Amino acid sequence: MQPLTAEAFVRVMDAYAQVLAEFRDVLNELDNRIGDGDHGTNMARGFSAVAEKLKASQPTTPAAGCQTVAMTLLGTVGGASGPLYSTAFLKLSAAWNGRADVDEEALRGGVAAALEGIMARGRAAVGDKTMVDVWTAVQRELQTEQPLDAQRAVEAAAAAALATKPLTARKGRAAYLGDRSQGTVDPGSLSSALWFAELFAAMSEGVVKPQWDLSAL
Amino acid sequence: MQPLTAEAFVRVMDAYAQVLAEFRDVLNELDNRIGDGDHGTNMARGFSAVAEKLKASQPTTPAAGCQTVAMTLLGTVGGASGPLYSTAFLKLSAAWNGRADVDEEALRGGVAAALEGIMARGRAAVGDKTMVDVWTAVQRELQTEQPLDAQRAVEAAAAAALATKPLTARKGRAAYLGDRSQGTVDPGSLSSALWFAELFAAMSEGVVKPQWDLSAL
Amino acid sequence: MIVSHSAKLGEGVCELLRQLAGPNLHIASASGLEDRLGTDAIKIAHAIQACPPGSDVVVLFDLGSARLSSEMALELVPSAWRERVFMADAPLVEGAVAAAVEASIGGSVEAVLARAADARQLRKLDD
Amino acid sequence: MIVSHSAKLGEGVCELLRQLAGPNLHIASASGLEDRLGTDAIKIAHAIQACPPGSDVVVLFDLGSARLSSEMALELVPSAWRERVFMADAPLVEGAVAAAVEASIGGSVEAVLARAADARQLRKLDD
Ligand SMILES: Nc1ncnc2c1ncn2[C@@H]1O[C@H](COP(=O)(O)OP(=O)(O)O)[C@@H](O)[C@H]1O
Ligand SMILES: Nc1ncnc2c1ncn2[C@@H]1O[C@H](COP(=O)(O)OP(=O)(O)O)[C@@H](O)[C@H]1O
Ligand SMILES: [Mg+2]
Ligand SMILES: [Mg+2]
Ligand SMILES: [Mg+2]
Ligand SMILES: [Mg+2]
Repeated sequence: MQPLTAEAFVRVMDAYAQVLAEFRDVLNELDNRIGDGDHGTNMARGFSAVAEKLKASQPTTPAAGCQTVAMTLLGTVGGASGPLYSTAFLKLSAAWNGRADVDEEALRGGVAAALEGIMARGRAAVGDKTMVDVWTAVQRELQTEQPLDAQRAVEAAAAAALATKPLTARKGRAAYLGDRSQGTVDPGSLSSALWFAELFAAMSEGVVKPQWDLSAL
Repeated sequence: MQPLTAEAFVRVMDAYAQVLAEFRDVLNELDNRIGDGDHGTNMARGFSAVAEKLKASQPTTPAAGCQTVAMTLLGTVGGASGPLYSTAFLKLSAAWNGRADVDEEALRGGVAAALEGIMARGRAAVGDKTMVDVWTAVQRELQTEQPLDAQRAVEAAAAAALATKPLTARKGRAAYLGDRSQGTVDPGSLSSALWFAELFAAMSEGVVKPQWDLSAL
Repeated sequence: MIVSHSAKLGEGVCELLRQLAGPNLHIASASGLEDRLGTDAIKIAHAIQACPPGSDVVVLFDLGSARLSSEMALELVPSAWRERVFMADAPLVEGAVAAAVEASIGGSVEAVLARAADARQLRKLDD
Repeated sequence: MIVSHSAKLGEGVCELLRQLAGPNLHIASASGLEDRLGTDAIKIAHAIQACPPGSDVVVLFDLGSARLSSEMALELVPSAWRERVFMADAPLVEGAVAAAVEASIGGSVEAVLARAADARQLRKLDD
């Protein structure tokens, strides 16, 4: 693992914005099946604004960058994912405050704080078929594997996203469907897994990002 | 009592439309205190449209005139009073079907049917501080006084309207206020009393219409 | 079918519902008067008869006088229509969302009405 | 304060409330996004701070994600404001109407919240 500098953080967010543009329709379609069909649009809008803001503001620390991400998402995402990701990045910002870069130790603290923030904001537990499932999987990798195997972490995130498919949603709009929410991957879990793939790829050379079989989502 | 012809019916409705224009602000103010402040506007709009429609259509029987009133009110009043007065006039129309004019006997049947219709539509009972209180008072006069004393009937209607002042509203928007609805005359009761004054004045010469002490409403 | 005193409110509920209901549901508003707040039984009757023929219609309304206008409207439509119209005993927005979700997954009109009524039990801050 | 995903819905509720609340109540909507449905914590925070200084603010919202945005907004406003903002556990339209009536007759914020919550018990077709 190589520490994440402010510049690398900006590159991660830029790459993520591009991934979201590519996955916009996939995320919308998943959300269409179990929600209101806007998760792809929400995320693509939010993170393209984030990428622009970061390019314009050139943060000098990852913490400053996270702060910009958090505030930008609030006015641009619009769905539940807006305050949730915003809270996550606020917590990352607080955890990384004062650091020039983010090492494995800082990442561990940051992800734990962000997960706690997401759970406090959305009141979801692991297994409720939300992004909490993916953040929890990554947090477990960070807790149990020291030093972390970035490739394993990326795969754990992807697996956790896929594992939401058979679950019944208990939070968010998909919960309206009850059992009918089974059989579709949670869109917010997929968008979270996509972010972790970019993050770990930037912190560890040679990480292979997951190939998503769209027909299996 | 002289039977009400179709022409006299049209004149009653025309006079009533003028009275409502005069009382519009008074009715709005009463409704403002215990509702949403629109009863005067609702009634003035509805019955000015009625007066025009009747002038244009020149009904040949009171029943036909009532049918026109009922249909016109639906699209023009907008408040609870719309379907309520509309129902009343539909019932009058049914009760008077086939008649060239309305005598005391027909009036008795018509008012009873209209009151029943208002109560079925609005599910209010007497004493709930609604127009039902006024229609009930007139219906009682028609049942107990045979032949009817038109002056007494007009005064009974006015008294019933004033008697709503101390009551607690149990139907309509004023019911939201609970006990706070006490101390204001129910606007729909006043508009009903105003109509009966016009009706009985047309059916009986020499009827003196009530003088309303606005400060006592 | 959304019946509100406010045309904006009715349209707003419809746009919320359309986002989650998909294209197979007919969602319409019969709300407001031309120039002010209120409900209009004739407008409601027309809106009911503009629903796809043979479909069941679930009506959600805001305030009591909207109920009076809706019930009046039922007397204005042919009885073949009337028999297919059901008033939901539910909060307007929350009931409509629950109803639209159930209808969009093919629920029966009974199930749709039940989901709408369940929205009364909904606690929004209980956790 | 009305927080809805739809700007139209939020504005519609406000026009309904203004008709029955009289001029002494500050009624506002922080609803919708510029170009689509959604809620915006920053917009909500601004709307809260645009309320008359020193007043109590009662927030009614439509769906769960509007709650998340509202709670996020509370973290963005100064604590002197935050302490005066109360989320109602109530159906949006019915709760707002009941709350506005109570507030317009001078009810305390506790009474306003209680009336809003009572709207959950409201049966619309029980008689
Ligand atoms: N209460 C919650 N806690 C955690 N995550 C949630 C919650 N509600 C929704 N989510 C996540 O947000 C995603 C939906 O986001 P999005 O579609 O953008 O918002 P909305 O549901 O408001 O339209 C879900 O897939 C889920 O992962
Ligand atoms: N359920 C009801 N039964 C009988 N009369 C009613 C009922 N609801 C309201 N009213 C009458 O209607 C009047 C209010 O009419 P209006 O202000 O035009 O309608 P809204 O209350 O919808 O604004 C009340 O004063 C009352 O007399
Ligand atoms: Mg969504
Ligand atoms: Mg959404
Ligand atoms: Mg009124
Ligand atoms: Mg009104």
